[in-house]
Amino acid sequence: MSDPTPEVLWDLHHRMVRIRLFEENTGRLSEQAKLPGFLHLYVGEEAVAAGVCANLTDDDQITSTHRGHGHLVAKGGDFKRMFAELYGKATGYNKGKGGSMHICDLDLGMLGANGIVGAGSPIAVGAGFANKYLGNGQVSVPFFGDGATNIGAFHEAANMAAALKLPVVFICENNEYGEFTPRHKTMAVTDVASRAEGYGMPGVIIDGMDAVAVWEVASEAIARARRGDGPTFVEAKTYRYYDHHGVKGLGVTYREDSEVEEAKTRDPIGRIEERMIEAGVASAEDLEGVHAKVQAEIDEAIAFAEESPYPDPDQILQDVYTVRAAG
Amino acid sequence: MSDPTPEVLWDLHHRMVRIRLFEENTGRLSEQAKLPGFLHLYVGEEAVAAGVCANLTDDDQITSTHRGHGHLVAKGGDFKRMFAELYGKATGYNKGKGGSMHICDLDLGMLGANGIVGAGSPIAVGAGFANKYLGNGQVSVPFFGDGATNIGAFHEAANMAAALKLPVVFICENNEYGEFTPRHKTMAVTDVASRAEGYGMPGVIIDGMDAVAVWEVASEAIARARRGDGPTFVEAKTYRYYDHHGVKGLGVTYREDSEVEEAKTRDPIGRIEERMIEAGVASAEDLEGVHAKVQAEIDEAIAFAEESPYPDPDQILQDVYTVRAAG
Amino acid sequence: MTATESDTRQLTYVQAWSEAIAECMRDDPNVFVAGEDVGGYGGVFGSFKGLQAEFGEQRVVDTPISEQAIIGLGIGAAVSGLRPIVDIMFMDFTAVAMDQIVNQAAKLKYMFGGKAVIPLTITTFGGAGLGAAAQHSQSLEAWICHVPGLKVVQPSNPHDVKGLLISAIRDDNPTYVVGNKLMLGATGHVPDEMYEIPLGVANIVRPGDDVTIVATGRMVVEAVEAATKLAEDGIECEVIDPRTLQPLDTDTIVESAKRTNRVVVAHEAVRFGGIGAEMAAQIQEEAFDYLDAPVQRVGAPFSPVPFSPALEQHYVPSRKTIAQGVRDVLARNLPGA
Amino acid sequence: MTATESDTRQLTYVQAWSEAIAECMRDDPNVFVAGEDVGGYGGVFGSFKGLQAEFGEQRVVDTPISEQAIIGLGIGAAVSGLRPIVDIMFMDFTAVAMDQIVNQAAKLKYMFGGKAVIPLTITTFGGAGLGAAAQHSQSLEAWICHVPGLKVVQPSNPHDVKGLLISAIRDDNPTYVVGNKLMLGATGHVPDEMYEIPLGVANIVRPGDDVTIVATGRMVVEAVEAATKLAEDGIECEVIDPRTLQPLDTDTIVESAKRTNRVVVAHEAVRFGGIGAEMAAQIQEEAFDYLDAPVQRVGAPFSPVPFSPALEQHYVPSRKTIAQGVRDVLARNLPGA
Ligand SMILES: Cc1ncc(C[n+]2csc(CCOP(=O)(O)OP(=O)(O)O)c2C)c(N)n1
Ligand SMILES: Cc1ncc(C[n+]2csc(CCOP(=O)(O)OP(=O)(O)O)c2C)c(N)n1
Ligand SMILES: [Mg+2]
Ligand SMILES: [Mg+2]
Repeated sequence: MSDPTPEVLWDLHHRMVRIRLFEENTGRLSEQAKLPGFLHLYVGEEAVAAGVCANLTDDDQITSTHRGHGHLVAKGGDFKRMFAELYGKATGYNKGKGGSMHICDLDLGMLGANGIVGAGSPIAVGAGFANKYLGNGQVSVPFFGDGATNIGAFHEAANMAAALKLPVVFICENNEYGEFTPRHKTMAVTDVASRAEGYGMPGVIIDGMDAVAVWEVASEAIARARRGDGPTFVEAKTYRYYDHHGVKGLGVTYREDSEVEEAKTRDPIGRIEERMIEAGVASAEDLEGVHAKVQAEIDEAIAFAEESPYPDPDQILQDVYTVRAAG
Repeated sequence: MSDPTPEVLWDLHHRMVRIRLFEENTGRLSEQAKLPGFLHLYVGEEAVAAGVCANLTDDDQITSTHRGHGHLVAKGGDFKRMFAELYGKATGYNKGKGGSMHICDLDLGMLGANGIVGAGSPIAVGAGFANKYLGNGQVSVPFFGDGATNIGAFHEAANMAAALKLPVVFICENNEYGEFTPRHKTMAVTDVASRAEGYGMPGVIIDGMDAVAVWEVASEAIARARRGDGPTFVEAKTYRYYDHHGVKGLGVTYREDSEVEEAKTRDPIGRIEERMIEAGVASAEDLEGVHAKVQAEIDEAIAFAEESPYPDPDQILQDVYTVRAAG
Repeated sequence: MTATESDTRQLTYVQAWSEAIAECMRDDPNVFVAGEDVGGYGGVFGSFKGLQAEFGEQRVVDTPISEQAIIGLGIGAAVSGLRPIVDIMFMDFTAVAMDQIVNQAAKLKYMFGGKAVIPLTITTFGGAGLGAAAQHSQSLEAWICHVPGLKVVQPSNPHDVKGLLISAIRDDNPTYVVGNKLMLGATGHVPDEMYEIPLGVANIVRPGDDVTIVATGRMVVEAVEAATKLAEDGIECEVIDPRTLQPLDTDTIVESAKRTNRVVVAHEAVRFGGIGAEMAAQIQEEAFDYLDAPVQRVGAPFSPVPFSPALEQHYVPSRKTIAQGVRDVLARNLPGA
Repeated sequence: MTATESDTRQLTYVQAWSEAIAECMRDDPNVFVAGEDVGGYGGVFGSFKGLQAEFGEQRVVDTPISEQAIIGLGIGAAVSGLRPIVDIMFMDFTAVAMDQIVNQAAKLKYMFGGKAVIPLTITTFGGAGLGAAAQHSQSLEAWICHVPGLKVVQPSNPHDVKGLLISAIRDDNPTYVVGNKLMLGATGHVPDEMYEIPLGVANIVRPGDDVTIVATGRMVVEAVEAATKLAEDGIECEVIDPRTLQPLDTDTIVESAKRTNRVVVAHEAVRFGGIGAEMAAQIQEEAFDYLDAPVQRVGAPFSPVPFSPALEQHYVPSRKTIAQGVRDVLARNLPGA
């Protein structure tokens, strides 16, 4: 595989900065108690969503997890509608009915964050089935955590995709924890990707802190799926900087601060910025400009969300069923 | 591993003949419409249950499947109570409340046939947990089919056993079909045992038509579990002679007769009998004597079952709950 | 087939089932079927017979034993523009797939602010009476009826099988269609053409003025038998088959209750917490001043389904227990007394 | 701790929860806990706090995210002589484990002809009000109540948490104990010693003669608030907390209904098909001639739980909707009119 072009680097960088700043601002708003419900931040894992989604079209479908903001941003999500949703406003992506754990944009093929661990994978497989059935050349991509590979729904989905040879690329975001429990307590394997063989699909391990590495492997796996050669399992070794939910819980002792600090030395944004500067693709000022521009968009989006109205109580009974158009 | 002693051969042979004749007679009674409900016969697969259970004590627990008669017979099940149960009589193992799909003998550690594919494995893992917790040196053995490895409950159980390093030996009876669907349609792997690695446990493939081979591998895996070295996944390649349920459905065309005939040339009972005769362990008459003796036991058991009373209607509301003994 | 043939054509319950699906598949290329043994074997109940031969392996898919992924396959395909029919063989196996049915299929549309359209049909067969024991005989529709976002359909005869199934398949919401195992061979007139029976409209199977019997699924047949028998004693029962339990046609039921003043509700499921409880609660809410007796519920006793026919025959509600229910409501505050 | 301290000792709901478990674990070496994040973290709601520190990793086990295998672990261990407590974090995740709960835990004893003893306790937290949206806010107890073989326990205050949990753990049947997420910090007097509250015995939380309110879980608190408010208008409500929904103490409820002649039942779950339907059905069956108004049901409307607080606050039943229910039943056939 050839080196990524400057366009690709810019693209990956932009997606990651968008995710990072979305999440940092979400964390801040959450600590200000402005956002209801549970928030699971994606900070640290940006390279995975960015590297994968840079290979997808708006028609390709993804399913996501409880930690879903990053996936939607990477897929091109609109900040305004995202923040409005997190605020529970009527202008949000889900009209305020879903919130963080169900945020989605069907027009971008983002079939929703999901509050049930593992539940997104079977749905992505269904989308993959439709793609094959319709022969539209699309692929579907379920994102899920390391912990999710222990639940039955994931297993059934992976086997189904392999048995039916569907165009699906499984992306496991291995951040080595499920909530507050380290992976070694819940899994007796070194690499999650070792599960792939048992489904009869290739399993690939990549550095999930390196957007370019993710991008390369994902582009191969996605091309393979588009060709009709079936599913791939990709394990991206990554890390989450903040707590399972929220930013930093008090007295939460399930991991050492030093572990977090070590991971930060491999920060995916820092890494791609270094690379872009070294390669002469960008200057430090260029990159800072990106951050500033994205932050300005976010400020605007937050203002939009804050000014937006809450949904009307009569919305409670709307959208439960699809009513068939007359005629 | 040294050759099996004559005692072992006799034991394996006896267990298999008991299973075979139990099932042949059950099939006959079923065709005479004497037995209510669904019956899934184990004929052809005897070597698996016999080879495994010959290594177990009455305290070791097994869980079984919809195809459970063979497991209970191999564990030492009593013909009278078994036939009585299949007839739905009050003298049956389950007082007529369970029937074929739930037949059990807790005193023999047989924790029940199970009508839900895959559901036995989590229960066996729970028994294994108890064995480790109590330090009693026992092992637990879930039996399940190839098709069952596609369902979530199996996956969760296997991973749980490995993660908690429990004394459990997983026995997959791979007969290459799930009901009327051949395995290649539902699974993209050549060997089911390839799933073991993804759990972090050894996976062993054996000829499930050879009781001695099963016995040898099972004894190693069971010893390993008893030593505290954790679970093993054993794939026994076997074959069922009759249909998914009942004996032979009319117009059922999912497999060729020639395939069945080929399997029968590797019949596990024929094979061990040849070996016993060749090794001078038994004469043909000796072996026929075993068949005759077992058949006589079965005749007696069937008579017992037929003469036994049906449960009283007031039994319907009994045994729903355990009532705590007063005091 | 000539018009006359069509007017009298008799099909079995299960033939009507596969015919409805076949016609929907001919009608709409986006309709497909997936489930265990639905293809080569035509479904263990025969409800998909002949479909793979006609429509091929792409449209009639034999899946692994993976009920969660089967439902998920349907959801994902539905969101992506197809109109899936996915099968959960025995109703009891619904328990394995509850998360996908309840937390996903039922809720995605709402959680997404209305945008998703999920024209998913889930088929399954419930009911006892076959000596199939506790894990292959249940009637669990009450669970599904309790979940906003789902529709629950339960046909009681071949004619309704076809019309309700076509409506369910064409409906743009997740529907859960429950057949009855004991009725597979029941015959009845089934029109040749495609027709819909609207979801949410009850059927007054038999008119009557003395007592209303609301019965579901196979209990409709038992209720009609009970009514016929009771008519010999001059007791005229009105038998109502709701046909869909979610949405439930409360209006038709209440209207009848107001007229007869006495109601028996009957289903195969365990009485405690069954859909009959909801019906009874609604009837007393809506027709309180008209009732001469409490709404009487006929259902299974509070135990798992026993295996032995000697027990099962007393366990499953029947024309006898329904008739007893009718006599019980009539014994209260005797009419004219 | 001195006697006086013990007499007045205040604990939170969740402290009472972990204390009950700790005491049972001290009492019986066969009691253990397994579930996600129950060990190192003490449970995401804090309901297992301190247990692993006291009892070690063998007895307080962090499991994989595998709800089916978690319940299975409990069943297999229970059949093999232990007394497991297994946790299903959010009640919504029950859907993932329904097969093991319903087809296995509930039925093994019966299917086995009575021989198996399954002293299994399943703990979980339900309820809305936290902006946790449709998959983390449900009240699904009606499903479990419909299944013979299971017991369902729903404590409404710290004192009952301890007594009911100890009873559930000591019970020789599979029990499903539902806490409420919004009540974690609610305080109340909790005796220091071990005590049991028998399963199947309702608590008359507040006596009254005008209207009976049967409320479950957190709705008990809301009902008491509603009753206090209504008392200002001279309306005296009797508030009954069934405490266990399966078995349900119908006698206590019916006795009260016969005295007050008017009943409101209230729960957080969706009204359609909720346990309130069963209660209403039973009350009209048993107290028909005493009722002056239909049994009124207060529950959530027929939609998934919406995320936005602007919607959720109107969605969840409350003291306001309960009080309205009381006024509604009083408006019918006015007493003395
Ligand atoms: C079925 C189910 N069980 C448990 C949970 C609670 N839960 C939410 S996130 C989580 C951990 C998920 O771990 P992983 O899949 O590794 O994703 P990560 O949070 O690390 O991104 C758990 C246990 C859930 N949401 N759904
Ligand atoms: C959860 C569930 N799904 C489907 C079934 C129906 N069913 C019964 S046996 C069977 C096939 C099982 O195949 P396998 O595990 O290979 O066992 P075998 O019958 O070949 O011994 C199926 C699909 C079931 N009992 N439970
Ligand atoms: Mg993780
Ligand atoms: Mg098989």
